[in-house]
Amino acid sequence: MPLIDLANPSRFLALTGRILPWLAGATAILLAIGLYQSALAPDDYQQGATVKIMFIHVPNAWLSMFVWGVMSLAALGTLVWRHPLADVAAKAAAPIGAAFTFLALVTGSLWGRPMWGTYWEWDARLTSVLILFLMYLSLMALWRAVEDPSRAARAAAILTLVGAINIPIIKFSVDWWNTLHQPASVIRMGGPTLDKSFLWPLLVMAIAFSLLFITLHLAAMRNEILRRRVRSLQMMQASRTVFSSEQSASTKMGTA
Amino acid sequence: MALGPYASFIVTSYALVAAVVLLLIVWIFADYRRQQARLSELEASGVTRRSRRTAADI
Amino acid sequence: MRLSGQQLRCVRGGREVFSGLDFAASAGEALAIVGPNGSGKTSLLRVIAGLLVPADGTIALDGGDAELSVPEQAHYLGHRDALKPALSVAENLSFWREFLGGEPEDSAKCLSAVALDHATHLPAAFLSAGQRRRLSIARLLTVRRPVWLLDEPTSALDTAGQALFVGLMQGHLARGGIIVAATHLPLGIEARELRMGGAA
Amino acid sequence: MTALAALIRRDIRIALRVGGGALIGVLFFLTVTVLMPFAVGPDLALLSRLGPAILWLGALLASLLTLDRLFTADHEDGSLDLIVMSRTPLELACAAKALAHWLAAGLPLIIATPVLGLLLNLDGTATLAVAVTLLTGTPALTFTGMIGAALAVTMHRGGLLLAVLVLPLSIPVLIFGVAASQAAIVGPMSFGTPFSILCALSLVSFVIGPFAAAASLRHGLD
Repeated sequence: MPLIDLANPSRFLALTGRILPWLAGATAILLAIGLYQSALAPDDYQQGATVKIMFIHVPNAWLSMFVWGVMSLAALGTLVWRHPLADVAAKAAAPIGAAFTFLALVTGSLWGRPMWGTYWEWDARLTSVLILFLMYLSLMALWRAVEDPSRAARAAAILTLVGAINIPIIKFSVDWWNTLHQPASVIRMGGPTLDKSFLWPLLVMAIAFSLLFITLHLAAMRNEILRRRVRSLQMMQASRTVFSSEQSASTKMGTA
Repeated sequence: MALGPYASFIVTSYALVAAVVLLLIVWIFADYRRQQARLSELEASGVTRRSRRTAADI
Repeated sequence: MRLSGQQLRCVRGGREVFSGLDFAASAGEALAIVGPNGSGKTSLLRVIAGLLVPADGTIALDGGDAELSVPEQAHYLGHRDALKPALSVAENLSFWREFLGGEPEDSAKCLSAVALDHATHLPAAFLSAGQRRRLSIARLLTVRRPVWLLDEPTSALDTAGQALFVGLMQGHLARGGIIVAATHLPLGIEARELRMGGAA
Repeated sequence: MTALAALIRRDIRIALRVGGGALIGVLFFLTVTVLMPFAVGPDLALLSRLGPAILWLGALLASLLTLDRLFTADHEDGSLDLIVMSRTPLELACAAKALAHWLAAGLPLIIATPVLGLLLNLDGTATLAVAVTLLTGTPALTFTGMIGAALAVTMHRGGLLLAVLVLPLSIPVLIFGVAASQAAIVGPMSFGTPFSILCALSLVSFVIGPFAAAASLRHGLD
């Protein structure tokens, strides 16, 4: 399927209508497999059964960054090619990304509670995710604050790209700030030495959640396209011949 | 599958993820229905889209 | 019913805009305030509306509701439309109907009187300047007030809109209302002229 | 009464719709609170000691900075003229607008407090104390801030000037709000004394705020 076909919103709508059920099905199957495997996974010798939280925490944390990446690509599409479908993609991704980031935070905090004894520790990773969450929220606020979608899209695109550049800097600064204040006494979560028995379920869950995001994103994009159609139709309706009511009562709409 | 002393945390986190994901799905689905309803309402009132539209004016 | 002002003097920003101004309008009568820019047309309207305090002089509405002040018995249609773009056409109108209080009229009837009934549920943000003007004119109809204070009412309206507005003004006068309008365009209804500037 | 209810409904509706700013206040509150540990360090003991003060400062700034547009938006589109002219006393209309603003922008801050309390390592009692003092204190902030918002209409300028005007006026509320929450957490004072003064400040602001705002609006229009 050439890209130019996808770029046409009507084609896009038709295509999403066809592939969404398949995507949803694949997501459900993979999620089921992933959940089954995570249930079977052994306990960690150090963290016990709480390691099970990892199987949903890590995919969410991965998505929190992946979605920002998707939005950055869409932002490039908005700024460079001025493509409206890119605007739609960026706008639809923001709330979904925020939801996954929120889940990463909450599962991280629930995982940390048995480790640290408090729900929240200003741990470098969690803190970075918290800042990312705030950035998602501010991006959503920006989308809401500007009435005209294409103007909002350009503003949001610039903020998204600035954020993309800034996220590594923020991450670095937070790491530095954190080590300055507390030497590595905190147990690092999800360290690099993962046993194979953990790796497989984790991988399946990560793919399942990525598919879940793609499904939700496509559906949300479809909504956004429809919303814009409604908007343009409403504008046409507003500017329609003003004296319809006087010319003929039959063309009047039943809203009155 | 024994979840050990911290079972409540594990169950809570899984339940929370399920709840938020379900909420997202419900929200997106309801939004879809709402936009469809509005579109058909507008079309019923006689406003139609200009015949062939390009990508530039979604 | 008779709206009158006596020996009005208005000072804005240290500058005397007008002084010794008298005017009167009886029920069923329209008063057109004419004059060059800066002659104080808008200031006079705002003085009558109670939005500016006159330096001297009095304004009275004889035969009106004794319990209420002149501004409380008047509709003011200023330069700005007093519409919220986030609210729909119907919400904007029904807010003013509930907030202004008084004898309410049917919203749908008011909207069809200004030919906006096709747009009832659309956000006001989608309206053009002329349509926004019509919507704020619908506000004059949505609750009954004897005095209409109009500041350049026809400025954003097209020919059809002006014709429609003339009809509404005539209806208001026929019911014994009073219209005071500041304008540099012909109002389209029979009106006594009050010339500002030069005389001041 | 219907007039005031209509005004409150309208303002809340606008605040919650696209382009409205009700939730930006909460986001600001969240951001300011999250910034604090970066300045003072992630020491949980220290954070929980400073917690009530941080939350109060954040809520104070969030509720005052969102007041900026309380009257200027209505002034710019001409609604304010009609509100001044109407049969509803301007004092009551001002009070209704402030109430609507508090419901749309102040109440969400209090709802967000427990989450932020978690981040600052406050325990249940401490979070509850801060939430209760904010619940009684933020209306006072809104109603005194309203005076500044009305003055901003007169001066055709808002933003920082508004903050400079209003922040000194809110010092008493801050003092007794933080004092009451600290009293509930560590003592030695009883919670009742500063809390009743906080309530009194709120009640006084309900009276002074609308009158002062209405007076400055009446004189400021032209």
